[in-house]
Amino acid sequence: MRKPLSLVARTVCDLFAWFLIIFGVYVIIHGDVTPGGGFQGGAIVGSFMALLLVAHGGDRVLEWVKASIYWIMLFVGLMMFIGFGLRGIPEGAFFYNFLAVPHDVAKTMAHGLIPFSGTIGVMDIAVGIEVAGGLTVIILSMFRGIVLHDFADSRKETGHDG
Amino acid sequence: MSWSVHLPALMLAVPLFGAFSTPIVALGGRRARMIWSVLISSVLLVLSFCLLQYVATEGTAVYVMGGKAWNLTLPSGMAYPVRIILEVDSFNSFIAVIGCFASLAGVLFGLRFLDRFSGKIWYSALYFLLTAGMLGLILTGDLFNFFVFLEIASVSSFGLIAYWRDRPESIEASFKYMLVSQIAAMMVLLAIGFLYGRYNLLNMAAVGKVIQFGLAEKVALVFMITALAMKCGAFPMHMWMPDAYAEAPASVTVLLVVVSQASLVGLCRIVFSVFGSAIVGDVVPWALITLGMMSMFFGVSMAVVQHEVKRLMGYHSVSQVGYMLMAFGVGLLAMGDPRQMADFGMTSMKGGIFHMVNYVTYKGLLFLVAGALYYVTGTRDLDKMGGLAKRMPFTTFMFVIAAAAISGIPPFNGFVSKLLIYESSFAVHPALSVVALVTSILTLASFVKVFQTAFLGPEKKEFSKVKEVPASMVLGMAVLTVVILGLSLFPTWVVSHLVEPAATALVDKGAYIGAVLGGGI
Amino acid sequence: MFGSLFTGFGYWDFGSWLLFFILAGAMTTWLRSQGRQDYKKGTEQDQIYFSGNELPDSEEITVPASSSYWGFRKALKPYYDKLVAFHSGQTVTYVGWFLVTTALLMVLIIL
Amino acid sequence: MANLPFVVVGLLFLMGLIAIIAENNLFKIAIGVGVMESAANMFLVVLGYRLKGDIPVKFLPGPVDVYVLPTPQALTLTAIVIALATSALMLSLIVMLYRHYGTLDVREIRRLRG
Amino acid sequence: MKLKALFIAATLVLGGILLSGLDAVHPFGVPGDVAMDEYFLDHAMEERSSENVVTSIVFDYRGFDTLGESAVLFTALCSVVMLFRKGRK
Repeated sequence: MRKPLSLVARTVCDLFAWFLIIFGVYVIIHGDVTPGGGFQGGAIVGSFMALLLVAHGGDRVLEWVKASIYWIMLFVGLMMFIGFGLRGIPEGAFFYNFLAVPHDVAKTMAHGLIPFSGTIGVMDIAVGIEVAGGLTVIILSMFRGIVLHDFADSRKETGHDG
Repeated sequence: MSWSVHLPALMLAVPLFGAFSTPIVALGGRRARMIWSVLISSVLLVLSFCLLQYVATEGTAVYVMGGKAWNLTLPSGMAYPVRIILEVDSFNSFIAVIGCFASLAGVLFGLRFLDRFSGKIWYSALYFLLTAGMLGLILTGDLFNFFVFLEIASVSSFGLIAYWRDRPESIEASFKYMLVSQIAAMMVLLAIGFLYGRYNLLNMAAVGKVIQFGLAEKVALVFMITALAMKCGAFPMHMWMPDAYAEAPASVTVLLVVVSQASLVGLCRIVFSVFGSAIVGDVVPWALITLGMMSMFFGVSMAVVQHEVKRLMGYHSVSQVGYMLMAFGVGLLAMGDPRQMADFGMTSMKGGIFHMVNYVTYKGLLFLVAGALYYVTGTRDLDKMGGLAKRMPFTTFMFVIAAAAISGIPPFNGFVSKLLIYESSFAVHPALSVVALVTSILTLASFVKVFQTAFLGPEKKEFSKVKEVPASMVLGMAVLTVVILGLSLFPTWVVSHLVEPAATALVDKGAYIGAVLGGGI
Repeated sequence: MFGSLFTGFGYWDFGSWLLFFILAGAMTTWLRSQGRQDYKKGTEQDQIYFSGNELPDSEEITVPASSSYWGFRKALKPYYDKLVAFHSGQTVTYVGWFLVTTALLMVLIIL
Repeated sequence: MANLPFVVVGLLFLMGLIAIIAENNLFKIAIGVGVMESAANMFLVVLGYRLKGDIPVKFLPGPVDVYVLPTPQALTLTAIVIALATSALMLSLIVMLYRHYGTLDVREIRRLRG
Repeated sequence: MKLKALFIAATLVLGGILLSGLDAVHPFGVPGDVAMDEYFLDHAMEERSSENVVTSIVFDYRGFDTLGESAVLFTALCSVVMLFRKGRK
C-alpha cells in the first residue's frame, strides 16, 4: 500500500486530481441553483486526497500535505455555519434566513446576477468548506492510523486493570 | 421575556457551539480547556433552570427553527407546520434539568479523572456532542430531527466508549454497541419514512393529530418501540449495556445513563404523544410491562453474581430501566379509561417519571463512585479491593447514600418512586409488584456485597497509601449527592410541583398537539 | 413542603417517617440500656472466636466478592448456568435477540 | 407489481439484516450495515416519487407542473452523510479490533461475557 | 448454530411483515397527501429566491437538521482522530 502506482497512473492522477477540486468548488458555489450542494461538493473535494494517497503511496503525500490547512477549513466551516444560525436569533429565530431577498424584489434588481438566496448560499459554502476539510482529515488520519502508525512506541492507555 | 423565548434553541446551540469550539480553545492549554468545559456545562445548567421556570410560568414552550418569528408554527394557508419545531413541556424541561446536572457532574469528575491519558481534547468535544445529542433527544418535537440527534448521541457514545483504545474490551464493547444501534437507527429511519409516507408530515404533534392505527403505522410503532427500548436496555436487547457502561470512562458513563433515559423520553413521546389514544388493544402496554418485568428480574439476578464493580452496576441499570418501562406500561394500560386513570394510572406515570429522575441521579453517582474506586486502586475487580472506608470517607458517605437510594431504603428518593410504582402496579396484577419487590431486595443484596467487599473489611497492604480522590472529583460526586438529598427531603414538593405536571403533560395528548396546532384533537 | 404524598392506597411523608424513626431509635436505645454491663475492654472478651483455632492473617479471612452469596448461587445453579450461557458475548446474539423481539412484537400487534 | 420499488427496499433491508446475522467476517458485517443504510435511503427517495414528476429545481426542467417531492430528497441527503460518518467510524473500529484480536472472525471477539 | 437458525427465521418473519407494511404506505408514484411538499415547491422561490427547492429545504426549512448532520460528521471525525491518536510517549 505504501508503494506508489506506475508512472502513467501517477501522471493521470496528478492531472485529474486538480480538476476534482475545481469541479467540487463549482458544485459547492452553485449549490442553491443546480443539483448538488455543500455536502456533495465537499465530498468531491475530499476525494482529491484519497486519489493522491492511492496514486503516490503514503510517505510522499504525508510529507507534502499540511494537515493544519484542513483543520482550519473544518473549523472555519463549522463556525460559519453555527454563527449564521446564531445570527438569526435577533432577527426572529435560530437559523432564520435573514439575508434572503424575496423573489419579486430580486427580479427588479437589475445587476444581472443570479438571485441571492440569503443564508442558503452562504451556509452552502460553509458546509462545503467544512465537509471538504473534515473528510480530508478523516482520510488522512485513518490512513496514518492504518498504514503508518503502529503504536509500538507509545505507552499503552488501557484504563482500568493494566 | 425577550430572550427567554429563545431558550429551547439555546439549550441545543450552546453545547454544539461548545463542542465545535473546544479544540480551538484547547490551543490555549490544558487549563483553558478545563475552564471552558466547566463554563459551558454550568451555563447549560443555568439555561435549563431558566427553561424550567419559563415552562412553569408560560406553559408549553414552542420554538420554530428558522421561522420568521419563534412562535409562527403554521405558515399562512397551511393546516400543519412545515418547519422543525422544538416543543418543551413540563416533562421535557424537567428531564433536561436533571440531564444538565448529570452533565455538569461528569465534567467536574472528568477534570482530574483522565489525568494520565492523552486525547483529552477529543474527549471534551465528544462529551459536549453527547450532551447536545441527549438534550436534542429530549427537547425535539420533530421526527426526523429526533433521528438526527439519536445519531449524534450514538456516534459520540461509540467514540467515548472506545476512549481507552489500547484496551481490547473497550473497542469490542464499542463495536458491538455500534452494530446493534446502527440497526436500531435504520429501523427508526424506516419508521419515520412510514409515517412521512402516510401523512406527509414530520412534526410529532401534527402526526399525532391525524394518526390512525393501520398496518403501516403498526409496523412503524413496533420499530420505534423496540429500537428505543434497545437504546434504554430492555431485557433481551440489553447485552450491550453492561459492556458499554463498564468499559467507558466513569465520567462518560454518567452521561450514557442520561442518554438511555433520553431515549426513554423519546419512547414515551412516541407512545403517548404521537400514538397515544390511537393505539388499539392491549398488546403495546402489555409488551412494555413484560419487557419491564423481564429487565428487572433478569438484570438484577445477573448483577448479584458479578464481581466487577462497573459491570455489576451496568446490570443494575438494566433492572432499573425495567421499573420505568413497567410504570409506563401500566399507565398506558389505564389510559383508555378515565376511572382507571384516576385510580392507578396517574400514580404509575408519576412513579415512572420520578423514578427516571431518581435513577439518573443515584446511578450516575454510583458510576462516579466506581470511577473513584478505580482511580485510587487501579482495578475494578471487587475481589482485589477492601477496607477503603477509612481512606476515602467522602466517597464512602456518598456511596452509602446512593446505594440506599437505589435499593429503596425509606427516607431516600428511590423509595418514594418505587412505592408509587408498587402500589399502582398492584392494582393491575399482584405479580407485578411481587417481581418489583424481589428485584428491590436483590438490588439491596448486591449493593451490600459491594459495600462489604470494597469499603469494609481489613485494610489491604497495597492500598496503605491510598488517599481521598482529588477535590474536583469529590465536587462532581457532591453535585449529584446534593440532588439526591434534595429529592429525598422534599419528595412531596417535587412530586406536586415537578412530577405531577410532567405526568399530566405526558398523558395529555390534546395539549401537546394544541400547543403547536392551536386547538385540541 | 412536608405534606403527604398520596399513592392511591397509602401515603408517604418525610415528617412522619422521621417521627417513627426517632421513636424506634429511642426504644432501641432504651432496650439496649437494659442489658448486662459485664463487657470489659482490653480483656480476652475482645478476641475473635474462631472455633478455638489460631486466627489467620486478617487479609485471608475476608470473603472476596466472587464468593459472597455462594449458597444463593449454588442453590440456583441451573438457573444461573442458563442465564450465563445466554450472555455468551457472541455479537450475533446481540443483534439476533433484538430482531427476535421485534419480530415477536410485530406478529403480536398485527394479530 | 406496481409497488415493485417498495418490494426492492424491503428485500434490500432484509438482505442487510441477514448478512449481519449470517456472516462471520467483520468487513462483511460492515457491508451488511451499509446495505441496510442504502435500503433506508432508497425508501425515502421512493416515497417522494410522483409519476411523471421532474426534478425540483425550478429552471432546469422547463415548464412542468408535476415535481417530485423535495422533502425526502433533503432527508436522504442528511441520512447519507450520517451513514458515511458512521461507516468511517465502524471501519476504524474494525481496524482497531483486528489490531487487538488478530482476527476478523466475529465469533472470536467475545471477551465480554457473563 | 440452532440459535442462528432462530435468528434467521425471526428475520424472515420480520421481513415478511415489513414487506406487507411497505405495501400499505401508498401506491408507488402516487403519494396521498402532499401539502407540506407543495408548500415548499410553491414558496421556496417567492420567499427565498432559491431555484433549487431541495437546497432550500436542506439549508433553510430544515436547516437545523443540517447542523445536526455537520455535528455527526464532526463527531465521527473526533472519534476517528481519537482512536488513531498518538499516545503519550
